[in-house]
Amino acid sequence: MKEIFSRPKSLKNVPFRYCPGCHHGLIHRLIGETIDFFDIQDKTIGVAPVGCAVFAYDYFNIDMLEVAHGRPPAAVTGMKRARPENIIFSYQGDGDLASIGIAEIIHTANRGENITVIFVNNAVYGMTGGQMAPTTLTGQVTKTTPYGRDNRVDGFPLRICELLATLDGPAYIERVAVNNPKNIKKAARAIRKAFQAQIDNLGFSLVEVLSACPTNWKMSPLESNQWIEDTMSNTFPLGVYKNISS
Amino acid sequence: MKEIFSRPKSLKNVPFRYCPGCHHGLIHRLIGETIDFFDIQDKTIGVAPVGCAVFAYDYFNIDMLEVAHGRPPAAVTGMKRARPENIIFSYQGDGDLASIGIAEIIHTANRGENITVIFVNNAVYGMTGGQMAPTTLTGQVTKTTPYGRDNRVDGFPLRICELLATLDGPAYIERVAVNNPKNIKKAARAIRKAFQAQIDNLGFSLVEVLSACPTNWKMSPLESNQWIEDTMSNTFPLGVYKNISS
Amino acid sequence: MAKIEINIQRCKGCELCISVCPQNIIAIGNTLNQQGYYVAAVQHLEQCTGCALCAETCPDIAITVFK
Amino acid sequence: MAKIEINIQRCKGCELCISVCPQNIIAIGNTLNQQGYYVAAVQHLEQCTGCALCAETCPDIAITVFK
Amino acid sequence: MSEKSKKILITGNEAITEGAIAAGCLFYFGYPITPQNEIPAFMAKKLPMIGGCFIQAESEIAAINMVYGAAAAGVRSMTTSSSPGISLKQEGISFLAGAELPAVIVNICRGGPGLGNIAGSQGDYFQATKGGGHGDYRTIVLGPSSIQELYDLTFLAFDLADIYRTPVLILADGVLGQMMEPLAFENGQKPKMNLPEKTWALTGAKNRPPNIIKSLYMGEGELEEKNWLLYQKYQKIQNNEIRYKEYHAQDAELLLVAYGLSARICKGVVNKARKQGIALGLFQPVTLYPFPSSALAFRAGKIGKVLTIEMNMGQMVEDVKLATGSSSENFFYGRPGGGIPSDEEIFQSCRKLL
Amino acid sequence: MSEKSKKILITGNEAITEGAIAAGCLFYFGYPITPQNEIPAFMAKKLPMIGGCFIQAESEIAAINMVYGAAAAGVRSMTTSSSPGISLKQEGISFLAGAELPAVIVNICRGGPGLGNIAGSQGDYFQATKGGGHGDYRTIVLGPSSIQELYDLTFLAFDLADIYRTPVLILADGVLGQMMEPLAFENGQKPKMNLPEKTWALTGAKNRPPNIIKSLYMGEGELEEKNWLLYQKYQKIQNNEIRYKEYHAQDAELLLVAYGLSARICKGVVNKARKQGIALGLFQPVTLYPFPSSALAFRAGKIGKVLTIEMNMGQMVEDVKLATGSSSENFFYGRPGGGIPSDEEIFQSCRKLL
Amino acid sequence: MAEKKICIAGSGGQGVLLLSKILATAGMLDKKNVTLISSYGAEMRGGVINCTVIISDEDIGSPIAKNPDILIAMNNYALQKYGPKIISGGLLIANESLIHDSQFFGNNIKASFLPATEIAKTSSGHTKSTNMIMLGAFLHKTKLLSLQNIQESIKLLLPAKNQNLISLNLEALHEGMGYFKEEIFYD
Amino acid sequence: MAEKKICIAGSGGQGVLLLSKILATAGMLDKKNVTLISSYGAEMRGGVINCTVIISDEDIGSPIAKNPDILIAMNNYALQKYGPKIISGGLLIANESLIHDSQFFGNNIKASFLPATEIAKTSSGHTKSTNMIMLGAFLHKTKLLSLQNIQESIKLLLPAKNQNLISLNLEALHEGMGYFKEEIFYD
Ligand SMILES: Cc1ncc(C[n+]2csc(CCOP(=O)(O)OP(=O)(O)O)c2C)c(N)n1
Ligand SMILES: Cc1ncc(C[n+]2csc(CCOP(=O)(O)OP(=O)(O)O)c2C)c(N)n1
Ligand code: SF4
Ligand code: SF4
Ligand code: SF4
Ligand code: SF4
Ligand code: SF4
Ligand code: SF4
Ligand SMILES: [Mg+2]
Ligand SMILES: [Mg+2]
Repeated sequence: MKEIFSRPKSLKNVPFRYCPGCHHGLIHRLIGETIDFFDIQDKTIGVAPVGCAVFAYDYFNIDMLEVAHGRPPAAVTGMKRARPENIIFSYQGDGDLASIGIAEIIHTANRGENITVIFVNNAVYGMTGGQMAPTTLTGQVTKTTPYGRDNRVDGFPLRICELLATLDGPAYIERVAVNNPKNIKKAARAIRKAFQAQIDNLGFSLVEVLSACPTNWKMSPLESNQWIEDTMSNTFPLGVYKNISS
Repeated sequence: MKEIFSRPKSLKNVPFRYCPGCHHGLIHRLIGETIDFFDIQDKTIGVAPVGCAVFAYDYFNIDMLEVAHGRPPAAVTGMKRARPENIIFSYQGDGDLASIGIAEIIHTANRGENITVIFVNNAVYGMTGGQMAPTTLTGQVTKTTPYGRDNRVDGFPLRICELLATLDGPAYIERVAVNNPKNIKKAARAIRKAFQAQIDNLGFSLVEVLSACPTNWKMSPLESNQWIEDTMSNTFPLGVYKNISS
Repeated sequence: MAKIEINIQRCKGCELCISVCPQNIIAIGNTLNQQGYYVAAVQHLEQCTGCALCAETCPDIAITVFK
Repeated sequence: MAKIEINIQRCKGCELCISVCPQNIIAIGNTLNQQGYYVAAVQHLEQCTGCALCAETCPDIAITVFK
Repeated sequence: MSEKSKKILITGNEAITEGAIAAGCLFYFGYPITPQNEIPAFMAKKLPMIGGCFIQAESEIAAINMVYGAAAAGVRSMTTSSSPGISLKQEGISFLAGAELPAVIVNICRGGPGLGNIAGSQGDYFQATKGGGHGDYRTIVLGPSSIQELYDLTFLAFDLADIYRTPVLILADGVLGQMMEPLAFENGQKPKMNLPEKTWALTGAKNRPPNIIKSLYMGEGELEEKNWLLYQKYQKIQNNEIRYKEYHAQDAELLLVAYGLSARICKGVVNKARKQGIALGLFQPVTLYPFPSSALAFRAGKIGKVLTIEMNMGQMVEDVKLATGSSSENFFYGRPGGGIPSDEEIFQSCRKLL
Repeated sequence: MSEKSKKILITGNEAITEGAIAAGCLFYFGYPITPQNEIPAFMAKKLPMIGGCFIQAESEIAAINMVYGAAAAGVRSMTTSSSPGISLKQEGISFLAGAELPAVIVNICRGGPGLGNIAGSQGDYFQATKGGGHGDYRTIVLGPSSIQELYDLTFLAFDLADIYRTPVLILADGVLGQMMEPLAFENGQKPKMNLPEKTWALTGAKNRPPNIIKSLYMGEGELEEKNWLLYQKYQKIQNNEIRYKEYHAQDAELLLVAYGLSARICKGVVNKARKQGIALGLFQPVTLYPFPSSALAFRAGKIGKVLTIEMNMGQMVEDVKLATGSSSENFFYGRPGGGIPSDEEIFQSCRKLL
Repeated sequence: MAEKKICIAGSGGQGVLLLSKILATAGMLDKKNVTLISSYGAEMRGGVINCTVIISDEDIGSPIAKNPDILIAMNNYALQKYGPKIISGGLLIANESLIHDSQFFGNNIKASFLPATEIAKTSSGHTKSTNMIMLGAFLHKTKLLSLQNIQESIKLLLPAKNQNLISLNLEALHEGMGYFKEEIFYD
Repeated sequence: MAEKKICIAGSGGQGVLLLSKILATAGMLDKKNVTLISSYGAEMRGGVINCTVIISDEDIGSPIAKNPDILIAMNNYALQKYGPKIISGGLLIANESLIHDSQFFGNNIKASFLPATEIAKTSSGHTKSTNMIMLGAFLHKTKLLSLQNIQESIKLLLPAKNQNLISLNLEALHEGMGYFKEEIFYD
């Protein structure tokens, strides 16, 4: 018998320190598989800010940079301009990318920087204990929206793919989920396409992944996956938002 | 004979320190006329950051706040929450609003803050001597794009109205120009509608004004007006981008 | 029946009023103001219709219109 | 002809694999691992088709599939 | 029951919110960061219920500028954060100081530099007291060392901010923010100081000439003049607002100098030492700016030997040296990066000097 | 002609770009702000022509983080700004220090606080030398006083940054940035110091284990250990990198202490005084961190009377006092808010003390 | 009363914080000085949580205790990690139900093991009140706090509307107090 | 040579900066120490621009001069603003063409007025080379710098490809040097 499914070699063989049912680990794996697929482990550089995935450097078996909250797009820009021959991706949460780091992502996307962003939207600040994120759904209860997110006071759920798709810089933008096997396969393809865009020097690529945070959603992992299916993906429709190569 | 056209009383009777043909003064006047029209001089508060209009407090005959570069939307948010009965507007350049302050404008718009933003797009950093702005046109020569703006290196012209119109928070968004009498009339109407939206408590309103900077464009005032007509408004089409009351 | 007044200390000689006057009666004259600009002046005030286009176009609010 | 192996020290008992297995052969057992989780276990390994859905769904890469 | 209910067990972070609300602060703008997340969480719950407003800002920069706007409108307003977030607020704090706007900023300091960790630390003393922002400005800096002080000094901070039209910083740390201790509420019920009216506030220019709030002074000599006015204000603050505590200091043979968490640890050490007949004393600056230089110089001069204890690599010790000059021998014991010195460590350091 | 062409008349801002490019800095990220706009303008022109890269970042924060990324990739990189913009970079500088990344940051200081004005000022001394960012870190700070020094010290800054894996700040001011003076280029042609290879850089983990660059240390005691390692590095910098200049100091009766623009003004004052038979001397710190404490203490101790001159309300004077202790009488003359002290003013201040 | 430093450790969901708060509140009601500090980490779940409660007649200096006088260990990991830190002459109260490895330490510790999880399960049908069982045992062993104020604290800290929960917890408290197991004396 | 502080003032577009750079460059080529600093403001246009050039055999301290030894005033505003600052015993060279108000100052100043704009217009057809006329007058009056290096500087600072422009400017320089007007001595 042959191993037909096992850990990609671009991930270190260590356990993830995520909660049960958290999708961060799954998304890491899809990225690891992509790096393996393109055989670019020795030239890929990963960049992660704070957020539950702040320890990404412990998991990815590649060169890794930790960056201040919200600033990966800027750091990746500096790095990619210095080393255009490397493949560089950032891995950012919704608090990171859509709140404090919205300026950096917009301008980096608008410059069409030839980089890849994996954007993990779990509708909440995971690491800091479950505060509202820009992507928190209307009515959703979080630590800082104890009475449910009220659009007029707390703002509306921010749709990043739709926003960035209005720009001329991006080459590839897709929103995916990893809440069931079918979606996981689509997500894997999306991540691959995003890396392909960078390899082909087409410019900025971003994949938004709807991701479960059972802990802060106060749901079981199964309920979380169902909630993504039934509720979250209504506010954040899955699909390709930009693809200049098509 | 009666005075049928004269300085609005919401402007102080002092000369503008702008270059000949600069539209800042004209835009000030339209705002002053709007304040007069609604008779809200005693409850309007203006907020301006740095930029050529940094001395706005010398011109507007109302309470005025000067704010750090890019941050008026945040300051106005704090102010409006504290004093919802006042009418508050910010006056921001393209460097201010679209570059360093893009995070603040997006989130303020997304919260649907009941405020009005007058966004002066002159495709350049006027005050600091003519560097590239996010709205600088492709190929345009500035101090920091000495060989002309190259999209792949310097990014694409950023279209703020289009970007903000993807959000749920804004009530009214329009792009206007003041390069000829017809456009000036439309601009006056747009600014009035934007203030009306705030008075009616509909939420965030923004008017983008294409504005001449003859000095840094290295054109005469007349050439500048023509360039807005022929060139700039191709990249930045005039029109209403959002109007929830219609 | 109509007239305009140009505040020559406010005028910066940008010529924008000139370009919009339907009567074509404004021009830059020989007067240098304190700011150092050659300022606009009306040539044939009697032809002014009081349309106020000049005033609305003037970035420096240098023109007052009477009717 | 096919089998899976669950690394019980990696498993967090999230039950996601259970929910996707077409053969319905995985369940949470009585084993508590060092992390303090009751971990998943295959009940009828012989029925495994090696479809790998479980492994692909596992957020902790706790499952290896052989075929 | 009513007697008892005057004391409640509360975290430091919560005590700050209680102090702020008692002081009439209805406008809070913040951004999540450990170890101060309880503050925005409590504020989000409470403010809407009492007619106030909580906003989770998009960033620390937005938060400080929301405070700037609210302060300009004449209301009491506050933001809180922890070290990296406070760094991001430095431009805003400099603007508040320049525009002379009252505001309260809390730093629940954690280990640095960079991302560091989330443990308690005093690594931001320099930033707080010397001005991490640009230009010649000062902020009042208060260094509470107990839950009661967190409450009381937060309350006080709003009054000081209003009186001097200046931003006031509260510099605490992750341990003080997270720990619980009984809080006696009645202390907070004191009436507000007799405060000047905010005639400068932006409220709409009704029946008065327009107000302008700004920090730009381009005319020749204007900014210099403005700076000297600020300087006079800071002198006044130095003359009127110095606060410190002494504990067994009079007859001490070695004077410990510490603030905040390290001060309370030192207090424990003093107690322990006294029981063993060792004459330790403690000098605890409560205002870190203005620094109680004269009082410290006086005490240190008498004792002749000073040991500064900080949870950093040596920052306040510079102020201690500047205060004492060569009138006392100066020593330092510190632990950076979230290391919390234990009683025993400090006690050992003291013994070596005796 | 060739002899002559070695000297060119150049602004301070331009000299910085020349020094940086001579040092092999090909990656510049900046954001416009007066009075340093010539730097991005020159860089935008030059870098694309020599295979480098200029980006006008969307903000000062983006710029410092671009530098962070480029530095992590192992290339020489720089950003420049002026006071408010430098405040915005404080988090980034703390991260550079924490991640031990080499980078050069230039502050062409202007009047503050807040928006202030665009005149030359030394109001950011505290921010630069005590660490405006959070946590226990230091940056090397160089204080040039002439166009030649702006060039030379920029060049040096890149070497120091690489040797110590640390951010290096150049603290100049609006006047130095805008003024022109002849620059002798040959001084820049010295070979680079013997630098360690950047084996830590992120270049793709080819034939080596992956590199990680970070500033987070969550494990118990990890961050403290990291801080002590940083501390050792700072000690090494203090031991090896102190630079200062003395001018007629040996036989002086009154020692002026000043850096940057105020140092060169003082030099003029010393010349003037000497002509009148008045024995003034000048001590000029070139490294503001590490501060030349011992050398100053030595000189001040001999002379007994020190007058510190700054373009602020008194910042470096604290370091002077800390250095000299009570071995000399300390005086201060300063002008904040962009006021530039004239020869005469300083001379009058000196006379009062003699 | 001399200063007593109590460390309460267990995993998330075991009610470590509530137990600690009850101790501290009762101390406060007993008119003692008290402090409570809980560990907080970057990692969300699964980690061990520990609280330190200090109770004293005097002002309390550091709220942190390197070496507690008393350890309440809710599970094995807690025991392994914090057991060795108990001071010589100190006291250990451990939840035997979740301890499978108690042969580690150490000098002069009075140790009381009780199968708190099982007791909770038997008496209330579920394991949620394990912490109250432990609290009862602690109270019995130390007599450090008045029963009255412990009960008062429980009432203060649990939602007043849920009387059911309160009485359930009070029962568990007494169950724990009543449980007796011989003491093992390590040295 | 003792230190000479020269203030050059005029309005935007009058070539104040170029004139100043030529002075400073010539000083450098003459192996003197030189500094040049120009005013810079937040306002874009219309304001008065002034440069200070210091030329000295010794090291130069402050590049800023409160009171210049020499003022080159390109227009009325410049004269009004900076004239009163000239040191006693100092020198003024003023563009008479744009001065309509010269009855202001002051103590012991040697003043030379020349209608530089008109001279420029007459000789070259336009007013652009007014600054070179003024430079010529300065050179003639002060003899502070070598003609050779002034010429060299003009060549260095103007775009080499535009030979026409260079010769035009050189001509204007000589025109200015040749112009003579009696000196007025204020005191
Ligand atoms: C400047 C700064 N502000 C705030 C924080 C605190 N912080 C850490 S992670 C985080 C956000 C986490 O949310 P997200 O990016 O959505 O990631 P997740 O944990 O949900 O995966 C915040 C606010 C910080 N480290 N730095
Ligand atoms: C934090 C900060 N960064 C930079 C500056 C310098 N600055 C002043 S105005 C300005 C931009 C001006 O451009 P814009 O907003 O388009 O206004 P305009 O002058 O074109 O009307 C900049 C970058 C500053 N004052 N503060
Ligand atoms: S808190 Fe949420 S995002 Fe973070 S590890 Fe747990 S489940 Fe994942
Ligand atoms: S520089 Fe441009 S924007 Fe500024 S005042 Fe002049 S014309 Fe107007
Ligand atoms: S009012 Fe009309 S007609 Fe009269 S001058 Fe103005 S534009 Fe011409
Ligand atoms: S538009 Fe106004 S400023 Fe321009 S020329 Fe006419 S009057 Fe003068
Ligand atoms: S491989 Fe397929 S059949 Fe086998 S256990 Fe996994 S999901 Fe079930
Ligand atoms: S999906 Fe993985 S972690 Fe979850 S229960 Fe199955 S094997 Fe365990
Ligand atoms: Mg998130
Ligand atoms: Mg602009």
